[in-house]
Amino acid sequence: MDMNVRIAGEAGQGVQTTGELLVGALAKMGFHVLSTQVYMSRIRGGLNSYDIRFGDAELHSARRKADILVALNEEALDTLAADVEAGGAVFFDGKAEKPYVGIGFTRAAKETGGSAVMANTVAAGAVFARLGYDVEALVQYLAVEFKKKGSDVVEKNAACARRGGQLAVEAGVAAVNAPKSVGAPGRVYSGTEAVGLSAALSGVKFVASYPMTPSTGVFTFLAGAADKYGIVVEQAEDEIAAINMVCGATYGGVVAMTTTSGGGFALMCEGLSLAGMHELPAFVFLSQRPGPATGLPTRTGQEDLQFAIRAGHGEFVRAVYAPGTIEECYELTRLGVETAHKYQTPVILLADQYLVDLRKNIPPLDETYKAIDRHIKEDAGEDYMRYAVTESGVSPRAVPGGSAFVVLDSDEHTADGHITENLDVRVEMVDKRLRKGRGLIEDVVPPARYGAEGAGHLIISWGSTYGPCREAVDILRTRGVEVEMLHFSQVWPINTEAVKKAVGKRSRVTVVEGNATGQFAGLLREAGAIGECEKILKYNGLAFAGEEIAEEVSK
Amino acid sequence: MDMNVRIAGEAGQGVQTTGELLVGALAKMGFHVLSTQVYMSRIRGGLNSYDIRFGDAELHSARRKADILVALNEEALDTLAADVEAGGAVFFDGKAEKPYVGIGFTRAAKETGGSAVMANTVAAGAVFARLGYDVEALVQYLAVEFKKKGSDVVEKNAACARRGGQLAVEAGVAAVNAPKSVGAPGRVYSGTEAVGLSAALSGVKFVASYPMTPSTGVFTFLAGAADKYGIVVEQAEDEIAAINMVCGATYGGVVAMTTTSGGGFALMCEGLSLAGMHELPAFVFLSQRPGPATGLPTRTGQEDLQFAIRAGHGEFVRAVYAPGTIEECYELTRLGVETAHKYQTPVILLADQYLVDLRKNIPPLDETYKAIDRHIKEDAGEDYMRYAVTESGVSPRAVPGGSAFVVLDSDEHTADGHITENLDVRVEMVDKRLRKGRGLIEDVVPPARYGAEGAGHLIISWGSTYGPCREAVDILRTRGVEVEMLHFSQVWPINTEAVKKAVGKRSRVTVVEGNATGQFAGLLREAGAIGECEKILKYNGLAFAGEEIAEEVSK
Amino acid sequence: MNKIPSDMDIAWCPGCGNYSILETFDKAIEQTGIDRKKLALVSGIGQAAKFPHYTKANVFNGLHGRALPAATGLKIANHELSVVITSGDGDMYGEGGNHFLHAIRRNIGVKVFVHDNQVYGLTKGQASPTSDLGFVTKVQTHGVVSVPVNPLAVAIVEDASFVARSFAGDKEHLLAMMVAALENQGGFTLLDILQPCISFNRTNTLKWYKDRVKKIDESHDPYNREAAIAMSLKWGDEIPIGIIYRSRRESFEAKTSMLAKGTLVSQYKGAAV
Amino acid sequence: MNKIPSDMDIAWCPGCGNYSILETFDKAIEQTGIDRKKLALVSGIGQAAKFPHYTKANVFNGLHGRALPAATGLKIANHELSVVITSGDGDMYGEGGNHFLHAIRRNIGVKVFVHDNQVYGLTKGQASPTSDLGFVTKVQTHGVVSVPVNPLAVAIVEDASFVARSFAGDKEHLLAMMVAALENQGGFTLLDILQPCISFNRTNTLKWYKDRVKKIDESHDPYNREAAIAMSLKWGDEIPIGIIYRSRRESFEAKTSMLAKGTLVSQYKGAAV
Ligand SMILES: Cc1ncc(C[n+]2csc(CCOP(=O)(O)OP(=O)(O)O)c2C)c(N)n1
Ligand SMILES: Cc1ncc(C[n+]2csc(CCOP(=O)(O)OP(=O)(O)O)c2C)c(N)n1
Ligand code: SF4
Ligand code: SF4
Ligand SMILES: [Mg+2]
Ligand SMILES: [Mg+2]
Repeated sequence: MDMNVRIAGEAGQGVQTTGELLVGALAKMGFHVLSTQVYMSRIRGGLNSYDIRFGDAELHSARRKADILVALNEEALDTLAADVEAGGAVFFDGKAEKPYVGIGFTRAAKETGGSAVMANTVAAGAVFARLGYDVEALVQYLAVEFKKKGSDVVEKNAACARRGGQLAVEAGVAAVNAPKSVGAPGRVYSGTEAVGLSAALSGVKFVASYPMTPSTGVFTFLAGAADKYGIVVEQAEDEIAAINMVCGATYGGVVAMTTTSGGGFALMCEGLSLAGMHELPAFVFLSQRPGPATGLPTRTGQEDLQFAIRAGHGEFVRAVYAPGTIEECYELTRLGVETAHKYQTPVILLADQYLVDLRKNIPPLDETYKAIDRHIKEDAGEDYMRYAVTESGVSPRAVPGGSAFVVLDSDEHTADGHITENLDVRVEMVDKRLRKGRGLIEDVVPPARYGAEGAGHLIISWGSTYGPCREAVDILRTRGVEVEMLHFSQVWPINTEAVKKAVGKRSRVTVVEGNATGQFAGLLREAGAIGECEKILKYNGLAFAGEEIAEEVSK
Repeated sequence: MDMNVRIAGEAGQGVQTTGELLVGALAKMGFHVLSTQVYMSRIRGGLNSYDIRFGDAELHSARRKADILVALNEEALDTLAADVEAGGAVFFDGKAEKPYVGIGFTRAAKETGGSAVMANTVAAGAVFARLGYDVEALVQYLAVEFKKKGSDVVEKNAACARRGGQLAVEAGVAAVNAPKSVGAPGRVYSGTEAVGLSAALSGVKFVASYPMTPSTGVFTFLAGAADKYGIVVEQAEDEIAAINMVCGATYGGVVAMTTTSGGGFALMCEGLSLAGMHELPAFVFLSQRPGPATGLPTRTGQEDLQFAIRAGHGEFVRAVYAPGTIEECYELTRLGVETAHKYQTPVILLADQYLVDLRKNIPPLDETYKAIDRHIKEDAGEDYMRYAVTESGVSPRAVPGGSAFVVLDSDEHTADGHITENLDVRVEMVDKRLRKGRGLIEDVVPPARYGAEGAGHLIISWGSTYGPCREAVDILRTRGVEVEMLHFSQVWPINTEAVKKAVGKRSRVTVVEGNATGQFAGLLREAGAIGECEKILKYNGLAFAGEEIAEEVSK
Repeated sequence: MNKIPSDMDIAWCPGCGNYSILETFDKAIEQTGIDRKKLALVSGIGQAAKFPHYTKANVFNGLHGRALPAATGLKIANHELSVVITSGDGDMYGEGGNHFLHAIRRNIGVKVFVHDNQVYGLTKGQASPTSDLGFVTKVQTHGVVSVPVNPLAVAIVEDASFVARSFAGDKEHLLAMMVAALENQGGFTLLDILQPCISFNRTNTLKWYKDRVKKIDESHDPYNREAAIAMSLKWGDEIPIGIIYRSRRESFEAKTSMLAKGTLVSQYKGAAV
Repeated sequence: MNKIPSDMDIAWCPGCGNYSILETFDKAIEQTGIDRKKLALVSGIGQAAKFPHYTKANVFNGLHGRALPAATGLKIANHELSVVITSGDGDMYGEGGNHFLHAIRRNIGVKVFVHDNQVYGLTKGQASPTSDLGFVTKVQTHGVVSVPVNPLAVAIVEDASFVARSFAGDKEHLLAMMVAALENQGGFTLLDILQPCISFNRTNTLKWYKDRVKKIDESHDPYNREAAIAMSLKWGDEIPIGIIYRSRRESFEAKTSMLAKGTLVSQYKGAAV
């Protein structure tokens, strides 16, 4: 069983802090926890919400309704009270009419802890009362969490937590039948942290970015990790500078990356094409939000898939990965950086707001630093040819500063890197560059399957729709509907034969995507990997919930 | 019958001047003329060539070999003499060994006309001798052409032309059996001129561009036409500025455009997305050259098709036209500007170096100025809503300065144009914008057919491969091979049903494209319009010749 | 008419310096008598760039950093419009830096109001091009090492038509500067407005600015370029506010012959060419 | 070793000012003793940007306007390399203007040699950001109306480490300037080189420049910012050449703690973190 707690209020009211507190405490207590965030593009005001879903089995998706709503202001109450499950509880920071439970979190915090910022601790205490969990478990968590801030802070928070529980009881809140702890893994990561950590561990030593939601988190993570891992983090004047700095740094031999979102990525197209021509391992973390243009800056979507795949003028190869889980964020970041270096070509890691803000407890990630193989040839010597024509299309890579002269040209060039207008060489070089596509296809991460093997109905997910689709498969199974699911965590190139085989013969194929035009379905069709198919599309800026997909499928 | 005269030499030696002189004179004399250019990315030196093909029937493509080669320097002689038809003539500016005809064009020009720049007139005279045409026809043409420069220039040129003819005869050049004049239309246009003229006549009043080969010609044409047509032509600081200026100007109510090539277009992606969100009729002339990155700056290719179609983050509708002839350059420029305004969305006109530099005599184009319908609602009034939701998706358009407040936002917005985070409105607006796609599909220019109707083998061309494919169809027919051809002058969106119908059942489908990956074939497949197909691809920077395609098809 | 749409919820933090700029702007429009139907507010993206939604005017809220080229296109299309840009320090001097450099050369007649809070507000507190040396953020964890851009000095050496600085904390001064900027007919008009950001700039606070701003002495001749440059280089204990520079150049619109017979957009109305 | 690859055909017009720059550059490398294996030439696109192909060095010939960010990335990756940019006036001050503005703030230790011919050479003669007022081209048919950018003045107000001007027609002076620029250790180093373009600039010819360039007097103190600005504003009948400005700022590399233990790229060699 699982429950869903929703904290909602204005930006600046501590929605996120309260959410993270509960996630941390519940994870520590051994529940499986998964949290998601929805917020507006503003620093104060508006309406944000934070869902903490937790239970006794692993969770893969958010739920639409909450079992407990903590409304930090009236707007939250008015807007979200309707989305509470029948029999659920609604806590309101202030006076509230029945059936809502009015608890003065802020007031209690001021009275008990001496400061309004502890209102979230009071709220957490109240939630614990509703769940029937011992508030002392929360107090213990707080003690560890606030240890660095000193015993005064710890004690005041403890008092606030206890006071919250007490107030809830006084208000007549009865404990419900809540999940039992199962000793689930205690380490919580967000998508952002998994990407950032993996990048640092893989040997990324230079990051150049221009801030843009929802990619800034990874940028900031790496800035925070810079001293530990020896990373130079530079805020570029614009995205064009960022991608060109990355090109320059990779030329210099360093593993380098940039982080951006749609509008910033649009500005990087020319630089991406340069990396294609120069054969540089530029790594781009592209975190999607709904467009076009500025769109919905803090919401989620999967609208930039086909753009990411075609971005840049002229023809060159690339790989595009799209993680669906925290674990995949971690694994594919490293794999992406590796692939970029193995094939000396740009690689894009495609995430979205939902995924970067997703938090979940999983077995601790390996934090061993191990720089990827940069495939650098030392002592390349005087006769070195940067673009030596090879069977694989990959030429031995040297970097400047050693014994070789390393010459790159954005014009068509001869094997030694110098500009040419010899049109036979042109063809040879195009063929060489595109030949790398063969290896890239061989290396494609095969789609992962889940559910009823060989079922007549196949659901296809990519990137962050993995979790919701997987939950949908489980929900459907409980209803006796057997479907199989195929998840793509690499969306380009497409290994047509592999997909055809995995798809096989089905009576029904449904592609689930966070966009309005069915972009991945289009790609699979172009590749000849699937024929006609159904699509479940969502483009209102929110992520799918598993239930929602199950419903759509059953229609 | 037709002949092919090739002028070749260094940049700066007058290759182009000589070519244009011959094109002009031969067209004036009533031949069908088609000329093409191949040149390097440099101002002086290197090896450029100019082909003048002419005959007694309309021509659609260049030929690979020349009947007459005029080599202005040794490199031209060494490199290109092998590409002369058996029995053809080779003129060389200087002393040359048999079988080459050495004629000192430059020396003769200095002696006869007093200046080396008239060497091209001498060369033209020599070519006329070879063709057995009366050099006085050339002299007459020169008289008209140089009238403005005064009688001295006219006379000196006349003397040079005559001297050229005389020298050729003295060198033992015998006249060959050359085409007879058929009174072909006397007006020569380049692709550049046809686009530029059409833009000016359609009411383009603002052009903002950053120079980039091979798009600069249209920019320069419009600058030259600015006074006549009342156009403000501004050289932007970069391509980002150019597209955003165009957005601003169209907001102001003016028909505006920008001209660019791949790298510059890459920088415009974000602005294109803005035009999609703002619903502005931004018109982009995108003239392709081979990539990636700087690639081959002065050569031709069709590598940016899929990029043009997907460029920009988020989802929005657009139309992409790809003219195949001078006439289509003229017609589709107007249609493109019209479509942009009818649907209030960005439109791209996709050309390439081959097409913009192509010159041909055709019946004179209508030069009547007639601004397109900008679909502007006057007196929209205080209650005006820029993004009123309509059935067609197109909202009534007002411009600032009148009775309405016109509000555009790059964020998601309500009908009045103001920023919103209402997610229901979001969906409504996405649907509204994408609904315009229906009308765009209905309006798609149907593919043109040519050749044997219903033949088992279908050849598909798009954009500038039209001419070569058409000639290939004719060549194959003379060999008894019947094929049909389908030409796409609009490449996006794809009207799947119409294409399916036009394609019908065929035993063989061949798509001909100037790129290495078969991009248009991919698009047709994605749309489900065709299944498996063959591809004839070329990506060495040169255009196809008709013969070449015929050969490939026959393989 | 000059009220914000009633259902428009202002997204700025309570206490943000942008509110006084908004209030003063509405006063300046009243004072100059500019017809709001002929007023076009152009902005990029950022907190300052949301400004146009909160007053009544024609609005082009475009891309981050790209207000200037959009405004340039608009001004060329219809130079009878008053085109005012509301931008942030990141928007105008960071992402938009190249347009800033070249719009001044062009001397296009747009008014550029930069809400300069020395920080990226909307994206939560990274350094901006005007952040002071040593300013610590989550990205600049060891403090800013790049010297701040000096937009006023750059504008002066590029010979902008009008260059001034004001402060959101002194509404009277701000009003005077806005009115002078709006009334300037000479071309590119820059008004850099020091604007406290209470959420992300805890260094350059209202008090910090208050303690430092100093109205430029009447004796300063804004047509004196040397003096203007010297004035623009001052920053720190004393920050001059007022009109720093004026130039007598002609605007782009005035120099463009095509616009002599009327606005470009009006040229569709008459006979065909 | 310092010869151009024998099969490399120089694409410049005979008589182009770029030839003397190339020749002098090779001398400057000799004179400074810079190891060519540790020399990286970074360029964008344009005539000047073809330069790296004509000498012997590591080469990153990137995108039009983007030499600076690429060079910045490279310098950060390996600050032991001498990173020299060869760029054109369009490349550096037009398309690349924003990077110019911000690389100076950053004070990244790259040498920027701008072959300033006041025109777009490679694309056949359009105006560049440094074209003089009134310069007529096929695009600027009525002559340039935007005032030229003053890159030196901008660099000085932004406090660049080293700002100088030289002239392709005075090889001795050019050599001295190149050597001084190459030897400057302080950070961002700008050398603007007046370069006649015989094909597209018939106004600012070799003679035109010769008649106007004037070596800066020894008495000029490049550390005096005011004097430097005044000097940088001179243009017309007299064009000063020489070292105009120097600053004592520390370079980006020097200020970046991560680079204190050696180059970034060398940090893969040692033990894992
Ligand atoms: C191309 C692009 N890059 C980045 C962003 C993200 N972004 C939005 S506003 C902003 C900076 C805002 O700073 P500033 O212009 O100083 O405005 P403020 O919020 O401080 O008023 C950034 C980086 C974007 N919207 N578009
Ligand atoms: C993004 C992009 N835009 C435009 C071009 C075309 N282009 C190449 S060089 C150049 C200008 C060259 O001028 P400058 O930098 O002054 O160099 P010069 O040729 O005069 O030495 C332009 C516009 C390009 N290659 N890429
Ligand atoms: S973040 Fe700063 S600039 Fe933005 S609204 Fe809040 S106080 Fe104002
Ligand atoms: S066009 Fe000008 S700059 Fe370019 S090579 Fe020729 S003379 Fe030199
Ligand atoms: Mg700011
Ligand atoms: Mg130049």
